Amino acid sequence: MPGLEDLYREIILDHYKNPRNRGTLEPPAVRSEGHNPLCGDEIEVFLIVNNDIVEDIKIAGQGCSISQSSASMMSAAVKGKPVEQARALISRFKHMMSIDEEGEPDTSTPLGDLEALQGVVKFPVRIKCAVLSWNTLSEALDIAAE
Amino acid sequence: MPGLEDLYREIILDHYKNPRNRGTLEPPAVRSEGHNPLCGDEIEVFLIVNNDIVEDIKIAGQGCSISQSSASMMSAAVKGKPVEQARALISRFKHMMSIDEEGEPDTSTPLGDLEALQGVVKFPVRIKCAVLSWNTLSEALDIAAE
Amino acid sequence: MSIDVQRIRADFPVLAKLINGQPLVYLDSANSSQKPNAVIDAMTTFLQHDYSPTNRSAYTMAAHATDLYEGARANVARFINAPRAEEVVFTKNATEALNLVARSWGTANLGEGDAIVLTHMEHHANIVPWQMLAAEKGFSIRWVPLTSDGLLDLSNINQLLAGARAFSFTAMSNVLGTINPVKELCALAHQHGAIAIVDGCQSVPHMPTDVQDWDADFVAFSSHKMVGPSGIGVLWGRESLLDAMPPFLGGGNMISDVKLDGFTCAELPAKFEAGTQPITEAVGLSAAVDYLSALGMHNVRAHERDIATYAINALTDAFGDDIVIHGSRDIEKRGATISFAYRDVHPHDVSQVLDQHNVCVRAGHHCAKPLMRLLGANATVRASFYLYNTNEEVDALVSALAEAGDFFTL
Amino acid sequence: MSIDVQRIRADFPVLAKLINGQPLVYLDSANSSQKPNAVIDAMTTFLQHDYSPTNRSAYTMAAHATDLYEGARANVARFINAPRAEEVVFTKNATEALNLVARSWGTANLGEGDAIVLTHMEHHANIVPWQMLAAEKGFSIRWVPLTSDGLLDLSNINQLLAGARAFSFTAMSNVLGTINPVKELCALAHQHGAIAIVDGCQSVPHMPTDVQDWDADFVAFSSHKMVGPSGIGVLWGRESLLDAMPPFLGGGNMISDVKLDGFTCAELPAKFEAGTQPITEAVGLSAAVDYLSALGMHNVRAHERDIATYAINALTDAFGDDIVIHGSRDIEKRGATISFAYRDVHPHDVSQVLDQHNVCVRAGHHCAKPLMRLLGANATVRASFYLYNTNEEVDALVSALAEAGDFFTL
Ligand SMILES: Cc1ncc(COP(=O)(O)O)c(C=O)c1O
Ligand SMILES: Cc1ncc(COP(=O)(O)O)c(C=O)c1O
Repeated sequence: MPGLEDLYREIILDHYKNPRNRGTLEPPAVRSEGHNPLCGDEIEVFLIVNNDIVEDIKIAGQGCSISQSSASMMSAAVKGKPVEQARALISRFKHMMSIDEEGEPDTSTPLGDLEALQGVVKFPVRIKCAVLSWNTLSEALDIAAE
Repeated sequence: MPGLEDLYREIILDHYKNPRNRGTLEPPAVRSEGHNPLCGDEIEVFLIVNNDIVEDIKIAGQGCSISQSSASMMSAAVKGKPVEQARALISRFKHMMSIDEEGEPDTSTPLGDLEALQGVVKFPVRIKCAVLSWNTLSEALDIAAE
Repeated sequence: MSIDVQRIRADFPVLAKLINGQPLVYLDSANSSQKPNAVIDAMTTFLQHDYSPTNRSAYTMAAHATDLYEGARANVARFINAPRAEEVVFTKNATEALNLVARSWGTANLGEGDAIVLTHMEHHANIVPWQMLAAEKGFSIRWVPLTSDGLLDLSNINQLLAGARAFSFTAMSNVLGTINPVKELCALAHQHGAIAIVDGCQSVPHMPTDVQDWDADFVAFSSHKMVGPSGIGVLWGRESLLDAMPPFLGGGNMISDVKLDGFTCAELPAKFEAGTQPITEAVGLSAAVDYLSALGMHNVRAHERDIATYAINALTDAFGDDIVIHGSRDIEKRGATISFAYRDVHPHDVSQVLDQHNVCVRAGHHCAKPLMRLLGANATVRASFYLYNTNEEVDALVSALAEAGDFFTL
Repeated sequence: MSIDVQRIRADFPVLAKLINGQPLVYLDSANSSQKPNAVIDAMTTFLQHDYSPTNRSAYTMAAHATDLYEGARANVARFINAPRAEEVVFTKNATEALNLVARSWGTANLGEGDAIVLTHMEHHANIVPWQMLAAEKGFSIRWVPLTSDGLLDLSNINQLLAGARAFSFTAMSNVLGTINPVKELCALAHQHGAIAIVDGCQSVPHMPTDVQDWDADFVAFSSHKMVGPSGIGVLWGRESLLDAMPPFLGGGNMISDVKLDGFTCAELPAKFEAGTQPITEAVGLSAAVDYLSALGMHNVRAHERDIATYAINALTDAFGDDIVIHGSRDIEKRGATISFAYRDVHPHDVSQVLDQHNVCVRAGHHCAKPLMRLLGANATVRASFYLYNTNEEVDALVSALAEAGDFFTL
């Protein structure tokens, strides 16, 4: 049985306690919302996309250490990056979480801190926590593209 | 295990092959209809009640030897009898079939041939067959009393 | 290649049962099948060691039970070649599955002036839900008639389907044994812009199923007829249709959020699985699917083709004109479910005499009263054979039937 | 008199399970309970020797299975003191039972301008079916609020019930453990001409039930929470109401006759039992009822009163202000289901640490999101105790919690 240290790496607890990009944005920022029906976690992603660049991102909502730290790391990773790169990262992250995405992941964008979430795969129940914010970001990007 | 002879007494087979009071009656005779959802048996009872006497009764429908012979014996037993006596017989017959009827049966009306159906009790699945026409008669008496 | 029936029989503990020293002859599998040790043991082991609620709690045992439950879904999807596991919805039985389609798809898609098409050989489960909805919504029901040998009479099918929204039909008759041309019927439905709903209750247990090859829109079937446990059934549906449908039952698990003024639905398949699911039953169904897959459904069908042939010949040889076997004699067009009338002995009486010899058949209307009316009977005797039945059991049926004949012509 | 927990534990094979050499501490029974050998064996034996369809075929084995199935019904009726066995309808779970009432009674009795009353502590199963129907029919839903200690706030109950057609409430909260005054609530409903619908999911497994003493109109509960199998639930209803209701699901068994132009319903209880029923599950439920009856439900309640007291004290002693236990501290007003917040550690993280010690609790919204919003949380940790839980298991919970505290404040 994998131990708690495999799941709760220090960097994860750091992002949990000191979440990056926490807050909300006013329109014209787009907003999308995700739920984890299993544990009740809720996440809101606010996004400003300009010229295909993620100009700003804010995260609101409540959740467990895994969902919150994942969201925090995600926000740090995509902020200021081209939309295309953000999408590639979503796909890469889901691959890391063993979630069926077709094809091979685009590894051109480094995972950085996100690597620490790799241990989540050993705790299948928590994968949904880790992925929640990423699905919500994906939706927000769709809305922004409309 | 009880044998077939316990169920299919000769008198039963006789009534099955030579059913009494077979046919239909035109209004003002009342009519009621019963189904055995288990086996698909259908029975129709036609009834003329005058001055609280069952003046005439006819039986139509299709069914197995038990339901048909029971109907035939029933028709013979109640024809020409006071309604009250018919009702007492219904109650007595149901008692014989081990069907919960409150109180003690009124044994003033003799069962006659109907006694032969006693063996049905050992074949619980067939009780519904035996009782079908009696429930239908009971309904017809209710309609006639309206 | 055929299957080794004696080995199969050893897998089914009930078949070793002796009643008054005589073996059980179970010929009622179209009603509900018996269960092999593989299924019973899977359920027992789960209950003894691994039982836990699914899709709710997060501890390891709950995660494991969830994996088994979702694994059952994936296994069923594979068994019927569904494109996606999420399209497989667990219900309590096929009846609930058909009610779900009627109520949920029907409410959203059927109204006054609309029509749907059923057939004269449908089971009540594929009639009554539509009648209930029709009484509310005012659409009409059209009926595909039958030929004299118990096949669908498709001579007017284009007229019947013209303007219809749905065509719902059984893949195999539970009374006549008729195997319908499902793929062709789905194509006909689609040509007329109708969706195709397949009642797979009698076909899925007895032959290979490929919902994609059929190009069906919905397929319903029950675990208990395919060597699986009672208490669980399956609705497979095309994702785009399921996604667009309103929910059916409301409660836990099927929601994404609930507020005082309303709720939002969960994604598929949770959307259609309200409340605590038949967890142990899903584990058992998964074992049943494994059991059948290991045998190979082509082999099951081959065995049933053989035994149906043997049975029809044996009954005809023994009783000639005294027996009327309903439905088709063409073995390619029928399964091993054989309904018949025997002299003028009432089916219930036939079944009673057979029961004295532990020969278990069903006597009745088989939940297909409209078909019964067509046959001009209010009941038939039905002997239905499955993968564990033998020619010797056919012989037992024949000799018990002979006794019934003797008895009722004293 | 209390019950002998060690003897009871020996009846539940899963409780002997060791994970990494450590015992399982199962504190999730409010979600779903474990099963004793008596239940597992009853099901296994039935599947090995006696399985047969019920209420359809007429051979001896089918008659025997029917007797067992109908015997289960009578047994359940006795367990809740129902006046008549026919008033007990088997469903797939409590959720279906509540949907049945909402859809069938509700469709016939609720329309524009009508109102029903629910409470803020309801499970989604007693909210969503009403919201679905309300969206169709246009009636309104009124809500009984809660006091700060998690009891129903009845100060405005007469206003809320004025003109209402139904009052549907849980007998015990699955989050707070609150035991509601069911008898009083039924009387209040009746005073206002409303029917009283009781969600008995959390009370029936844990204390004596007397539907006649309650004077309720409907009571719903699930087998899987009362040491019985998954895949079966119960709706008890007053005969006069059930009789007057339209059917719910359509299909086999629930009909008296079916013609092309319509159908007629069967009598109770068949009218509400469409299709092949959870037969093996009914046999298991019956064994569960026997098991609980032999222990005595008063004794079960007494044991849970004791363990809840011990647990609340132990948690408070160990963690003081670091733990917030939701709901009432009055042991006469609560069961052994204990939801809490622990420091600022998220429930999901708490549950993860507990899981490392095989302590199984539920972390989440417990299918009661409206209540969660009142509590100002999107999740709680819930430890729920049952007849097989011990004080030592409470101690295991406490020490695992302490570790969670350490871990998250490195
Ligand atoms: C109070 C309450 N009502 C209803 C339900 C629903 O029961 P089931 O999921 O068995 O349908 C539950 C349990 O989940 C419950 O605790
Ligand atoms: C053709 C057909 N459809 C539907 C059903 C209903 O299945 P269930 O009773 O398992 O819901 C049956 C079996 O009874 C059947 O044979």
